[in-house]
Amino acid sequence: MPREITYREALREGLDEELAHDDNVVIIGEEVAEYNGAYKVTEGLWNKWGDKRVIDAPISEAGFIGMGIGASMLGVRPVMELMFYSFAYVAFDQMMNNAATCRYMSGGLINVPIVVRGPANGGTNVGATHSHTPENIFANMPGLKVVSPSDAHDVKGLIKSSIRDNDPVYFMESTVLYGMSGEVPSNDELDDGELIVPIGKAKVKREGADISLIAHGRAVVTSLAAADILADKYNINAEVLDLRSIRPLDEQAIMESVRKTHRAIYVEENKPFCGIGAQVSSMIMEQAFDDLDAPVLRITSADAPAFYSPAIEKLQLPAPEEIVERALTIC
Amino acid sequence: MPREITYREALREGLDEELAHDDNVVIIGEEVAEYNGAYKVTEGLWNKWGDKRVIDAPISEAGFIGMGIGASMLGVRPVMELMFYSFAYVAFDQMMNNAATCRYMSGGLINVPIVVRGPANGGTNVGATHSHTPENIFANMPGLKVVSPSDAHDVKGLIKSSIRDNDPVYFMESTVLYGMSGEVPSNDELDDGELIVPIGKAKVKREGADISLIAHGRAVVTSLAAADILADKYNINAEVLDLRSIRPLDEQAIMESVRKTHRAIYVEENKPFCGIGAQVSSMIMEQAFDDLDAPVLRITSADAPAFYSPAIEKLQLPAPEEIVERALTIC
Amino acid sequence: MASKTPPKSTAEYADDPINASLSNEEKIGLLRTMVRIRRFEQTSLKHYHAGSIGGFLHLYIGQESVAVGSISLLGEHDHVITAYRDHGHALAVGMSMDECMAEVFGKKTGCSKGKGGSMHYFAPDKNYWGGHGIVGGQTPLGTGLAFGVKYFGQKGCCLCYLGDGAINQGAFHEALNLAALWDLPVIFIIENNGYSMGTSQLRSSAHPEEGLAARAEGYNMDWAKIDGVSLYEIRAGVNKAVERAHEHSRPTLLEIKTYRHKGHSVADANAEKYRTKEEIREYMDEHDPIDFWTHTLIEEGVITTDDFKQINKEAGAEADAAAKFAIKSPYPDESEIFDDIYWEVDNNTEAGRTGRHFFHG
Amino acid sequence: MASKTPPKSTAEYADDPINASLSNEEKIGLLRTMVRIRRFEQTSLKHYHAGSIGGFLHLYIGQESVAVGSISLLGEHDHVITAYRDHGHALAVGMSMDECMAEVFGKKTGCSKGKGGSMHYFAPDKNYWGGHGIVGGQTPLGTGLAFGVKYFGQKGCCLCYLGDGAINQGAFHEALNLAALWDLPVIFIIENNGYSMGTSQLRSSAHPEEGLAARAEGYNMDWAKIDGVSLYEIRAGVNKAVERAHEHSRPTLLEIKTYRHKGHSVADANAEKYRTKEEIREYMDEHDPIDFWTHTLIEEGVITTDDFKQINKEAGAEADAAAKFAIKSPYPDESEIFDDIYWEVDNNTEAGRTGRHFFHG
Ligand SMILES: Cc1ncc(C[n+]2csc(CCOP(=O)(O)OP(=O)(O)O)c2C)c(N)n1
Ligand SMILES: Cc1ncc(C[n+]2csc(CCOP(=O)(O)OP(=O)(O)O)c2C)c(N)n1
Ligand SMILES: [Mg+2]
Ligand SMILES: [Mg+2]
Repeated sequence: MPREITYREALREGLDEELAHDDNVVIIGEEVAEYNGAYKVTEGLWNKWGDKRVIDAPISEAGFIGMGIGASMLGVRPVMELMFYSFAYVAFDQMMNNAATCRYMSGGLINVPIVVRGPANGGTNVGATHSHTPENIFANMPGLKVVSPSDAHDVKGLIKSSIRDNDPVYFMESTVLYGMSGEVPSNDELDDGELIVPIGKAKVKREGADISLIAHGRAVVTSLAAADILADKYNINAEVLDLRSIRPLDEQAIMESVRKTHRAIYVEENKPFCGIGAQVSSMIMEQAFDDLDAPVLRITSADAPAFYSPAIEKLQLPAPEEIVERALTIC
Repeated sequence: MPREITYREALREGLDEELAHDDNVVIIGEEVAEYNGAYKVTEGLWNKWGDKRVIDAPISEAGFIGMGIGASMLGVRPVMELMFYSFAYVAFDQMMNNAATCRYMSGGLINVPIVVRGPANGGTNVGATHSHTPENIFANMPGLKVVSPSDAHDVKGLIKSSIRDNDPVYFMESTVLYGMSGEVPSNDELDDGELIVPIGKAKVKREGADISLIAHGRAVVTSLAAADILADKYNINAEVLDLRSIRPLDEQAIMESVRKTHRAIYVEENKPFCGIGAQVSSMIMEQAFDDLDAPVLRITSADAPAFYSPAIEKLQLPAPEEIVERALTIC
Repeated sequence: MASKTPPKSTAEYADDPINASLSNEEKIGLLRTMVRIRRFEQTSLKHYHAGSIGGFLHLYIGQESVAVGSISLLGEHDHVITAYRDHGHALAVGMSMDECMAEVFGKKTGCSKGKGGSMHYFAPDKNYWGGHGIVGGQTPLGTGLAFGVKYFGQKGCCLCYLGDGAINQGAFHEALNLAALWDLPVIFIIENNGYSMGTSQLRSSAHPEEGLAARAEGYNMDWAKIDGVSLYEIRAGVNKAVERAHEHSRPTLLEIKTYRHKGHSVADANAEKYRTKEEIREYMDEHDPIDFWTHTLIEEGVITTDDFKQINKEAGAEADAAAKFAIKSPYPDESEIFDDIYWEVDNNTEAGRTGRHFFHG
Repeated sequence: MASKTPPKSTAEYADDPINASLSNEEKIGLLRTMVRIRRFEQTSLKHYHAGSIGGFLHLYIGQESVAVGSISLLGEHDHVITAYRDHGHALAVGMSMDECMAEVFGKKTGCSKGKGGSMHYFAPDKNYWGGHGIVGGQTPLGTGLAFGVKYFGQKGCCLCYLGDGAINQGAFHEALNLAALWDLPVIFIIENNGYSMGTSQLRSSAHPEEGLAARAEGYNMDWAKIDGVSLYEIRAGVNKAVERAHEHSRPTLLEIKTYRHKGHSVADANAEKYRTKEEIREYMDEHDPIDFWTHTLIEEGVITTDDFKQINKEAGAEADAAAKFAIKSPYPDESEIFDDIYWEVDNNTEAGRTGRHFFHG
């Protein structure tokens, strides 16, 4: 019987396994140790691994992430938790300059094997400053990798690859997904004895021939729900492609899907202006122009700061119905 | 005879006129006062306006820009200089959260009439950390305006509108343009007695019917040079559209041009992933799909951090020849 | 040289002119405001547990004296800004329970039209500039409010509150230097409740024995440490700083020792893990600022126990009425999503009509 | 309580064991390194003026004693990181003039293959971690290097240099707290040359009378103020901090008073406007660290005037040869633009081959 665990548990398993796998892996962040994590991702890890490997930090994101970058240059492998990814904005210079450019500026003498992870999502009534989704912003910078897993299986496999990756990986989760369960094989079921998902490979979550719904993060879940409606009500067979990793990007998977379906919608919880959908849709146009039977559409969060009121905030995010409605305009 | 002055002088004139126009306008930044500005934009202003109106700041961008945001809520109209726009990254939280979201989170009780200006460009051999072009990053955030003038006329007219605007305006210049001269009417030649360029209006810098080169900032100059080559050597008549303002965006002007030419290239010095060109090209596809005879192409900086070596860095930026070459593939 | 205010006895604080001049009505008014804050929060907590409120809810219970004591000193050109634990300051500046309660319920009638929530109360008409969620992020803003006051030539200041955990944000340090360098009339008040979430203050900040405010020495800034249990002590201490700001346009860094009875936020399930039950009990029983002030006023003969009960009852009724108001208020309309983003758009100016401002769908 | 090292006389510093144990060769070696730095920079300046070098060029002339004195104390597990005024530290850790000169010329043979330029020299094999252009941005990195040293259980430390203007960046403050809180063996060295660009230190920083390093008190961190003219004083002062780091894993904040003879960068046309000619002259004539050390060694009978001339001549010849090397070196190839961005791509690993990494054209 396949094992089902939550996204949170899967992530924790991945962290725990990497703490075991490499003595240089250290988890640092606010409340990650004694408090067991603001969102309980690191629960039990401090108890198990102790003060050296799991460290509570003061509220100094620029300081401790910069510190992690420096330590990573020497061979420590820090996995930094941002309680909310929104707080990256106070550490932005460290994350955009020191993590991304030192390798280049040193002509390749340095590398920065750091992971900065945490939830990057809106939809939880915490207001505009706590609901940023900076995938597009960090992916803009060459030297950085941006990963955004949508289910329990991938979050485990990808956190492990990210920690082993020798470049900086910004790993964006979702508090809304933390509680969702999914199939995650236990290690003894696996040939390699562990679950690794490579960075840079998308996954077809549902096969279809009529339209491609391409998405990342929680928008994948929303897209799957939309695909169900499209199939049930409209007999439209949507393919759902989960990018999983934003940079590097699985361009091939995108083009294969679009060449099959001739129609695509990019769905994301990012804000629209220069979002991931803009990048992907412009790539599709350039590379598959003649395969397209309709313009690539984009569905994003409303182009407004996050509304506190739960009644309204949920309307700001992509919903299955909206996807269905837009899909019908091009199918 | 039309008056020709440099971009730098035009900008300074605009600042000087606004200091005269409104007692609440204050210029704050590193070396803007006694030193006359690192790039001499503010030369003479401290002498003329004194300590209260033109203020040298310590190297504390988060502190002084945040301070400016707070002061602007009370009615001061701060015009902050970033010596390089790259340094916005140490003030990023202030600029993305406090400037952009306080109005929303207060239900409209607050507004933040601040201007943050400075050069946002590469191409001057100062390395990766000093060559960021964050137009796309700031324009991603609703609540912010992003302006990027390409000539002396517009830099004057736009800085004046920006200072009078009651929302935060991030005004991105180019050190490479500072020394370029252009026609700027003197006030007595003007009906209104002053030069105002509205934010949100693009300008056709060259009319053409065969292809639209759409650009902002210094890439406009590059595009104009490319248009000359296209006309002289290939008898292709390119239209060059200068967006001038990124957000708000003159969508109408873009679509008008594309509906006329049926072909477009977006040219920018931004990095490619989720750059302005991605946004504009995806908009063109959505709104003018059937008018397009070819995919919208994008020309950007190389997708790498800025190379120090002058010999190589210039190859990282869009050049007229590259534009011509790509244009020929779709004309 | 930076100066430090030496501590005094409670009686001495009571004799401080700023306290000695208080009328009985004013003293009762201070009590009433503290009690109203507490009842407001207890009521919001009840509705949070009942599921009518989402997001974060950071309660101020136990810290009421800090906002009430310090804000009671302010006049026309004095301003207030704080972090996300902002209900107390909001009621202390005179915001109504109705608008505050409706806001946590996410209603259209909320002070921020349901857009800000618990962490983001604002009332610029009452010189109250929020309510800010990014730790330390409000400290440059407070410095800017002080800059504005000075720029306009007003005799005023800004009280800028932050937590003990917030002192380790870089922006705060930059703000301290700017305030001291430029003689800005800002008073930074560290509300030291001993913890930033689950992290005790000792585990987050290296600091001199004299305490957190002593970091001001590094900026040649005046500072003082204040015990937050007594309104007299708070008023006497903060008033010195206000006078310094008004008369000399100089900043001050204050540390006010206080305690939060509840968890970091209502979602903090660990509130009794990182702190012992005994510690919490002791603060509730021995150092509660409302009890302390009530007893002071009873001892002074200003009120009786019955008066207190009456005040408490009225505050409870007011909070219940506010909850009713919130419950029956409508949610915002979907159409409001794109309001309050750009001033120019909202005011339908030419600038607001030029170019495309929004890019959704 | 944070401790402050009290100042001593020059003779006392010479007698400090760390100085008393210096051999004549070592003393001459220190002189040679300082002179080599100066000649290197004078030569680069000449070529900048001739138009062969672009971008920024921040000269260290006048400050050589700081890097040379402090770095002379380091061993196997000690690390160095600094800001953009980084040529002196680079030569002091043992980088060659050739690779450094080629780098400012933007050549393929430069230490950073022409990618970093003057502000970004690196030599991890010599424990030298750059060369960083964002003011204050290197201070968390230095803290991280110290974290690494401690994590790996090594007896080592990190010298992390910054300017007097850099102390007002928030990241530095955060780094100070982390270092003190977590007992990290990092030594922050403020090279106080009196100015950040055209802003005198008084106009940028509020601080206690005791000076900039006294800000350390706020973090319960040890500190000292050192006169940077004398290598003896620098070595004695920094060595105390190194010992503290090695033995107790405790950080220190040092302020070393120094002076830059030239402008902020070569592009600084105002260098003689915000500072008087007299001031500059006085520092060049009376407080030049190379003169000072030369005289010390002559007085000690370690060298003669002729020895100095010889050292100077050799350094000049080395710098000229380095310039020739740089000039005849090739520029990088265009194909190198996409190298050195991702380790995984450069090493052609499976991760480096999976997915599209670059999005240009
Ligand atoms: C920059 C940033 N980092 C982290 C957080 C998450 N966070 C919110 S409150 C808090 C604790 C703050 O403690 P303190 O400053 O002592 O204030 P208190 O909650 O005790 O009033 C943390 C870590 C945040 N909001 N902003
Ligand atoms: C964050 C940031 N702001 C501004 C600058 C521009 N800048 C470069 S050096 C400098 C002055 C720094 O002075 P100081 O720290 O005293 O160092 P010094 O140049 O004297 O060695 C400034 C303002 C920068 N590089 N980074
Ligand atoms: Mg606290
Ligand atoms: Mg300096």
